[in-house]
Parts: sequence; C-alpha cells; structure tokens
Amino acid sequence: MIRLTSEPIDVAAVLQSVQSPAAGAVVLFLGTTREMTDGRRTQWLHYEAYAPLAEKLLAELVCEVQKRWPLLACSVGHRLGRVEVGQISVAVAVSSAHRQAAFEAGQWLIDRLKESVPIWKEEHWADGTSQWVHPGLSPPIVGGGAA
Amino acid sequence: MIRLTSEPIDVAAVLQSVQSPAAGAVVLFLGTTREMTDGRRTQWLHYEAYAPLAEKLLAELVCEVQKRWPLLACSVGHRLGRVEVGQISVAVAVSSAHRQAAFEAGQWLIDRLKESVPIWKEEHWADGTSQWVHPGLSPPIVGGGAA
Amino acid sequence: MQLFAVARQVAGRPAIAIDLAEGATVADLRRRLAEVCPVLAPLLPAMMFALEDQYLGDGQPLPDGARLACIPPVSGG
Amino acid sequence: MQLFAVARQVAGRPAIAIDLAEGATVADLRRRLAEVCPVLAPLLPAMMFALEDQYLGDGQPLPDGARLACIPPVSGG
Repeated sequence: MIRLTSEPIDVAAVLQSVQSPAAGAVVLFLGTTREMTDGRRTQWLHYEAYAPLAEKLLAELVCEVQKRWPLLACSVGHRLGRVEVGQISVAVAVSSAHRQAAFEAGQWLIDRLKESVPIWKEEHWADGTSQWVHPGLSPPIVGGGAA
Repeated sequence: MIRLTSEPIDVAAVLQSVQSPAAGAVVLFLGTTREMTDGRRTQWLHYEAYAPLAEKLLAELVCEVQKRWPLLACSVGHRLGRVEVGQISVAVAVSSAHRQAAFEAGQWLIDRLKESVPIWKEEHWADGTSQWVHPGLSPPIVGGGAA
Repeated sequence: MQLFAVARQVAGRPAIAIDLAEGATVADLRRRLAEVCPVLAPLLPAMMFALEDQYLGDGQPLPDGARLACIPPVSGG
Repeated sequence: MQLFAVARQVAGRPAIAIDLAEGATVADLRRRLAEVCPVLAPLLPAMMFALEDQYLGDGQPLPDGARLACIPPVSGG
C-alpha cells in the first residue's frame, strides 16, 4: 500500500495491510510532528508533494526494498497539508518471517524516502512565522526573496 | 508501560503509551505467530512466564534502554497463554526526538527480551503434537522424558 | 514549469512559462530560468528538475512542450 | 522449587521439594535435583536458577526455606 493523503494516517489500516500468516515480525515507523526543533516551538507543519513523481519513487522504493530483504509486505503512507504537533506525518510498515529483516528494511525505507521523494515540509512556528525546510539551502537566502 | 497479559495485545494502547509532543519518531515492533517454522505448520503457540522475574527483568531493560538512548517513552507487552497464527505475542514501542535512536533502541529491547526474560513458547503443531522451545536444548532429549 | 515549496514562495507564483530552443537541455533550462525569474537564481544550483514522473540529468535534452517541475531539496518524513 | 516449560513436562509436576544442607549452593542444588528427579538430569546443565525475582550464580549460597525457580533456556518474543 502506497498512499499520499490529506487525511489523518490510519495506523490500524497500515498495520493490517502488512499482516500475513507467514509473518513473525512487523516493524512500524511513525514520523510525528515534534513540538520543539532547535529550541523553537512548532505550531504545526504543512507538507506538500509533487505527486506524480513522489508516488512513482515510493513505488520504486517499495519494489527495491523487497528485492533487498525477504519481506512479506510493505506499506508507506505520507500525510499532506496541515499536521498538528503529535500527529503522524509518515508511516512505514514492513512484515517478514524474522525480525532482523523487518528492522533493516523499515529503516532503509524511511531513510530513502527522506532523501529522495519530492515532499516538502513547511514549519509554522509558534511566533507566527513560517519557513520551508530544504536541507542544504541556507535560510537567509530563502527568506530574502519571500513573497 | 510493562505488561504480561493473557488478553490480546492492544496495539493502539501500546502506541498511545509512548506518544509525546517531543517525539519525532516512534518505532513499534510486533512479534506475530508464524504459520510455518522449518517446514512444519503451527496451529497455535502457548506462552508461559515466570512472572516475578520476567516483570523485574523487563523493568530493568526499560530502565537500561533509556540510559543508552535518548528516549521519551518505552513500552513492552507480552502475551501469555494461547496465541493463534497471525496474532501478536509481543509488542515493543519506543519514541524519541529522532529516528535513529528509536530504531536502535527498539531492536535492542526485543533482542534482550528474547535472550534473557523467562518466558517460554510451546509450539502446537498442526499434526497434533506439541513441543517446548528451548534454544540450545536438543529436542530428542526433551521429547524422551515427556509425561 | 511547476514550482514547489520555497521556489514557489520566492517566485511568488506556482508556475512559470519558459521558452527554450529546440534541443535545449536541463543546463539551458537553468540558465533561462535565472534570466526569466532572477529571484530564483540563488536557489537554482540546489534544484533538481523532473519531467512528469522522472528526474532529469543535467545534459538531458527536453522534448517540446514538456511538462516540467522544479524540485527543491526534499524534506518529507 | 517451581518448574517451568520442558522441566515441568519432563518431571511431570509443577514443583519439587528439595532438602539441602545449610550453606548449600546452586551447584549443590543441581546435584541434589539430579538425584531426586533423575529424568531432569540431562536438562540440568542448561538450566538457570532464580530466587524469587533474581537469577542466582552457581556458587551462591541459598537461604533457608528459599522459594526457588528452575529456569530453562528462554524462548519468549
């Protein structure tokens, strides 16, 4: 199951989607909106995606992870739009016969998702300002040309 | 939260117990009853524990894991009694600000639980036979003296 | 060309029309973008480009009328 | 002494009463168990012993009237 959605992520459905009688292990990763980042308070996050490419890359990652580890099933869901503090932005679930594969595959998937899938996060700080997060782009340049 | 229980494990409650506004990452591990082990079909598993020591060791592991990694919360639940194929026997959940700590801590906890906590699994095979599982004890010796 | 996240914010619009000569590559696109929308210039070295559902390499020629997207460094998860 | 899992199955009972001399250790307990319940003998090298909520080392002396548990290799999870 691969899903980009503006609805809250349904964790029970994600877990259900990787259930299998052949599974001895399920690993679920949830990314949740942290209240404090570098000493600043977050009010909410806003996520946006370039959907055609994001969905294709997620499908490729799900395909690739199943080649690298003996998985039974694998699901990825990413929330778009406004995500409040404590809410889930991303869910990755994998199932396998044995736990080592499930841990390694789950971590590989979320690592790859974070480095290559065209989804962006905008911090909405408690002080009323906001800022797109782009690793490697320095904030002063970014802020300088803001509309 | 540390729990040995003969009731089905409530995954939503386990996840809830590690929720925190300071969390950016939650890792959940579920051990589930596999249908096939070494080519034999399992009908169900039966788990038993020496509760006073099991609960104390789980509490020590939860304490130790929080010293080793910067976690926000940590929960372990283990089911006792009969567990059908596909059902959950064990749940480990951890939350942390960043994902690396959550993955490492989750895996460490389930690895330690499996090697030191006095809980035992009895395979009930589809052919009607049953067998206690004790790593390092050879089955012929075990079977020889069975009542 | 579609713009996302900080690129859209800086440009003040969600898309930009770009005229390119036949056989133009992604490298040509980068140069043309800096002329058409100078506020984007400081960001362009960090941007990737995609054609529908594929990332594009710098030397790759662009088909005529291609639906392009400008992809800033990602921060999902 | 409480027995669990295969030890209970092999002994055919959930507990065994063991008389030990004062100052007896876990090593003495192992020897005495093999005499009292010979079917357990092949399993004993792999067994750990616990006193209430603590694992015991082999040389540790046992208190009088101690509530002991015999712990086979674990297989939880």
